Amino acid sequence: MSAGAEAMRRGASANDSDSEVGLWLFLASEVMFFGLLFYGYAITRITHPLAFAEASAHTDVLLGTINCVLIFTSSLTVALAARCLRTGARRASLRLLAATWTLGFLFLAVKCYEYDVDVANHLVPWGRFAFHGGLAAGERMFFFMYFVMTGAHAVHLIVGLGILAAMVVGVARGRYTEHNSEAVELAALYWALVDTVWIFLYPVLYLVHRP
Amino acid sequence: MTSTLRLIGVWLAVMALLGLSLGTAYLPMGRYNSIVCVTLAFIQALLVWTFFMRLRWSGLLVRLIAMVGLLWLLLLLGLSLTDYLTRHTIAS
Amino acid sequence: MNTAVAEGPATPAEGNYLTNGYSLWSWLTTTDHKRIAILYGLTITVFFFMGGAAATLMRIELISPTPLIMSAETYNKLFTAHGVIMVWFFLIPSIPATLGNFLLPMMVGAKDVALPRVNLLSWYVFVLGGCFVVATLIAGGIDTGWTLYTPYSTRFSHTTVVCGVAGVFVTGFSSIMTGLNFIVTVHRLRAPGLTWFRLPLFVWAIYATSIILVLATPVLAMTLVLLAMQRVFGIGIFDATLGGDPLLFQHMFWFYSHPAVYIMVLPAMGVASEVITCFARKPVFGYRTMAYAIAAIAAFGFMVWGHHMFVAGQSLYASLVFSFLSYVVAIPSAIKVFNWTATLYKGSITFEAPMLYALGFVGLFLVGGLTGLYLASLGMDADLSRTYFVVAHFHYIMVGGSVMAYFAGIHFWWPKITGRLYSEAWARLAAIVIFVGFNLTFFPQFILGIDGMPRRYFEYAPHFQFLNILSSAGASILAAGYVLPFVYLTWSALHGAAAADNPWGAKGLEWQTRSPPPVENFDAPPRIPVRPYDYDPEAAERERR
Amino acid sequence: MSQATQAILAWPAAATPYADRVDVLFWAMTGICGLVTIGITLTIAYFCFRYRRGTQVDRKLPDLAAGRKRSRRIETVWIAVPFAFFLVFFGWGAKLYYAYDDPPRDALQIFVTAKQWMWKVEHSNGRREIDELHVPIGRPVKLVMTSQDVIHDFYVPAFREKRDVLPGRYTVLWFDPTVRGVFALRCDEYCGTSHSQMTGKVYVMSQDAYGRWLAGGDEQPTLARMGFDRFRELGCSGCHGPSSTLHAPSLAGLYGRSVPLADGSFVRFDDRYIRDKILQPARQIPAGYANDMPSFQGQVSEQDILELTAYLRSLADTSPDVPQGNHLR
Repeated sequence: MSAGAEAMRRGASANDSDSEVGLWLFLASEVMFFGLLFYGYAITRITHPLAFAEASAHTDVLLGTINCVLIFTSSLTVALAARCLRTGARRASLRLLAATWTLGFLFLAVKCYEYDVDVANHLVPWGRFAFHGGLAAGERMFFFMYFVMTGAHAVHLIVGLGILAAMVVGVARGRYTEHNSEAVELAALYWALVDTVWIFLYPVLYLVHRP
Repeated sequence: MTSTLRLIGVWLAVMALLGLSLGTAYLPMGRYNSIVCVTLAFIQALLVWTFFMRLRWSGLLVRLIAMVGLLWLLLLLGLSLTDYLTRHTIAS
Repeated sequence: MNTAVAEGPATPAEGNYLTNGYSLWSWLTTTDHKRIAILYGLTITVFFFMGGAAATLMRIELISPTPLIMSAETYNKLFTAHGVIMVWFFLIPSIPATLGNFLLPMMVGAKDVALPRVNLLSWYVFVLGGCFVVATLIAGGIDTGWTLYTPYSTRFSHTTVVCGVAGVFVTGFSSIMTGLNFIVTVHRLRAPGLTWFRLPLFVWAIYATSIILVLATPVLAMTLVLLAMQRVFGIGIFDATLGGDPLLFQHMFWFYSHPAVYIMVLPAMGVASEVITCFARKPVFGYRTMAYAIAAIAAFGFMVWGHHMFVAGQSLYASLVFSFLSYVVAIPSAIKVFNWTATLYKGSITFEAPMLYALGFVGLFLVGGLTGLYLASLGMDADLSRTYFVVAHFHYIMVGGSVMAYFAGIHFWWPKITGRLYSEAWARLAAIVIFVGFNLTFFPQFILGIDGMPRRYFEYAPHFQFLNILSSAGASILAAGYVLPFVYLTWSALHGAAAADNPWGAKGLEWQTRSPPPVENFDAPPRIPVRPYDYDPEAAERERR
Repeated sequence: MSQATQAILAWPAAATPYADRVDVLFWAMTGICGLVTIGITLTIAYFCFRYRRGTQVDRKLPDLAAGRKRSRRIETVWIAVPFAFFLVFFGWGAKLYYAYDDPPRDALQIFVTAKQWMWKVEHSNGRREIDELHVPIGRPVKLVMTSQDVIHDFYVPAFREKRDVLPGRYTVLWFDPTVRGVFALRCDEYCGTSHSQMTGKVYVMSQDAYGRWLAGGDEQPTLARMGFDRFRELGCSGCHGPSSTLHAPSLAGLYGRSVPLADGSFVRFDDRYIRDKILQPARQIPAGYANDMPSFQGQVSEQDILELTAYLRSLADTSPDVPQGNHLR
């Protein structure tokens, strides 16, 4: 932003830069984006409660939980990374960013493995499908939503990994410093949103019916 | 580094809630299972947004923007439910 | 760029945004909001004439109740192309992305939008989306109607639905970027002293529109993803034979597409407010109420989507709720019409072309709004929905409303944008031709609808022919009316006389700078008025004498 | 000229009492909206004329505070008055819609199956017709409609009502014809290439003529009779038949009753429920029964479901002990 525009700026708290406000608006639109999927899920589940419960029991709760741990931890490390960079601890920030990237990558690896298991168990609703009983239609739709929702999440995660990699390089080369930490802060916000989506995906996909 | 410790504390809380949510999922509570799980997820998300995403330190504008997406979703779901929850009540 | 250098260093008092580089490259890499506005303007003009050509062919076909110049397949593809192009590639970007882009930063006293590079990116994304649509047309077009209802679009259409849907999906991101940019700009870049209630209503309108763009567009994007998945994989949550619900698609689609109507009409209301006050030389009547009305329309506009589904199999209770809310959203629209009328009272009115367009807008919007009351009424809607009555109604809002206002705005700010004057006589003539042609085209369609002619009919019962011919005749006048501005404005851009900085004596911040504006909009910080629209009709009369 | 008047007066005759009520609302709205349109247009024209630049008229604006106060008062009026009118329109329209949505119990039931691009109509005695619908005058008729492919819409302008015809679901349209004649039927939801040719005729005839018409035509087994055959062919009778040893409910006498469900709620044993049970049996399990019915999704056509439903409806007044099928001809 040019100095002139800087001078014209007024109003909102000085903490939030233009880009930060812009990013939050983007996050709001992301909330609507994923929200629509949750909405489709909710309406379909209301009409097929038993099928959703039955199908959800076939998801791999262990892998899902491992992924929760991975991604929840990664949003801690990314928040810490942004904090460290702000306070000038560049080296710590770099390590934390790398750790975040690794955790994200592991999440993706686990997810890929889980997809592989799902395919082996014929849980993919197109093609040969594992369920044939009276609930098959609803179960098919559950797994359809399961793949669409986790798939959309994975796409966001992959984008996030790209952004984080750019941040790692930027911090390592000294492009982002305590005086110029905004990009890293925005990346951290985006990553935390990807984490938030998983927070909601986990109970609605893995924990519908476990007793 | 109290704020670092605070972030780690928040992380511990989120993990604890994860454990809780996984644990309660195995209790036979009928339809309350889902209500509990989703409520816990909301608390986790609130923690993440408040501390990791620094909403606690943000201005009013950013907080408003953060809330508006959720509000609009409630609008979408709420008004749709007027259809889905009453569609078959009139005898056909 | 080189040309500019060859002319010697332009001093700030001489150069403007148009002389800041003449090469194509300097335009394609610009982050200047004014140049991006012009890029958008040119692009949507192309789409406008594409959509218009489709409409013209349809109107020719409908002269006869039996096939005349095309097959039913072609006709279905034409009305789909017309809808998709006009809605997503003309009306939605029309006022926000051209006039909004050009004027919003100037109206808030800023040098540019908050995120200039995102602004440029949004245009490229828009063009990319347009490419998909053009590719779809080349591949033969799609025949689903712009509403893309399942299961027709997922299982029964034999056309390239996925490609067309991809175009709309991609364009959505351009809308989101534009909206996001405007919101940040209004919040962060207002000049010191320019408080919310000193902003022009145009800024209020664009701001409200932007909120809708940011919150509704992602819903459409994801809905289209689900639609495409279902089409490609053959399963999904909209397929009734697989236990899904086709009405769920309609809920999702209209949750975006009804607010989209307000994306089209709110900016039009903003333009009308600017133009009417300027040529009545009187402050807008009830400024605050007008601003609140804009906000109310944007908010309530999200709660009425179900009125598209009264006969679609939605439950009685949902219909009751949506019908009631539809009447609620009509209140702020009614207020706006009354306030525009009251603004004229005790004014010092002149009738330059922008004013003629703006008055045309008020009249046509009034008819469009009032016929909306019929469709919001449950009992009436069970008769009239999906007939030509609906077609006429939404054309009165979108074409009579949005397009008239877009033209009003283009004419009003043309001297500012290009620094040149257009032919006033031709412009007034065009305004009158468009108004007459429009009414002749669409008023008969109300009667057709009441008589029971369904929309999207390629062939129709013979007794509908008279009104269809009338409508087609009107359409030919309307088409001529749309070609006129294209011609004289092009001529003006190339050969028009130089315009003064403020030819209308208007009060907005954008009129305080030069025409065309310098690269950073203002040579000196603009003077912030104590209240917006500080016009005085008595003083205007004295000046004249 | 004659063609012009004819075109403008092509307003279809109102053939039901409901249609007359819609017309009253229409004219009321048109009257009020017309007055508003004329009023505002004239006001704008008058202001534009009187206050055009150069006329010698009073243009003095009130000072800011007074002006604001006055404009607020005026605005309150033009918020309140339209809102009152809107409430009336809403209530009036809602009342009509309630009637449109609520068919009388004693209505004559006729089945409509829509497909690209035709209307297939089936009367309760098995008589079928295509793109035509014969109904008796003076008796409410209830159409139970479903689609085999895309969404269609059954629209009779003379009845002033329409309803979408959906795949995978029944929707209902009812009317009470009081005028004898032939009325246009049109599909009013875009359904593909020949959408505009998916039209037909509704014949409203005297009760006697209808009775003769119904009895005429080729001798065809009734829907219920065919449903009984279907009931055996598909193996339904294996579990639901009286001699079955499996723990499945007998379906005799159930139609129209309310059935207790395993989750404690109740559901009406009607067309929709029968359809759901055939296609998605695991939903809404009746109290006291296991979830062991297989789904017939993909094995039954809409026609089969119609026939099965007709059969079960014919059992409405039988007791569970009567040998099934005997009450049919």
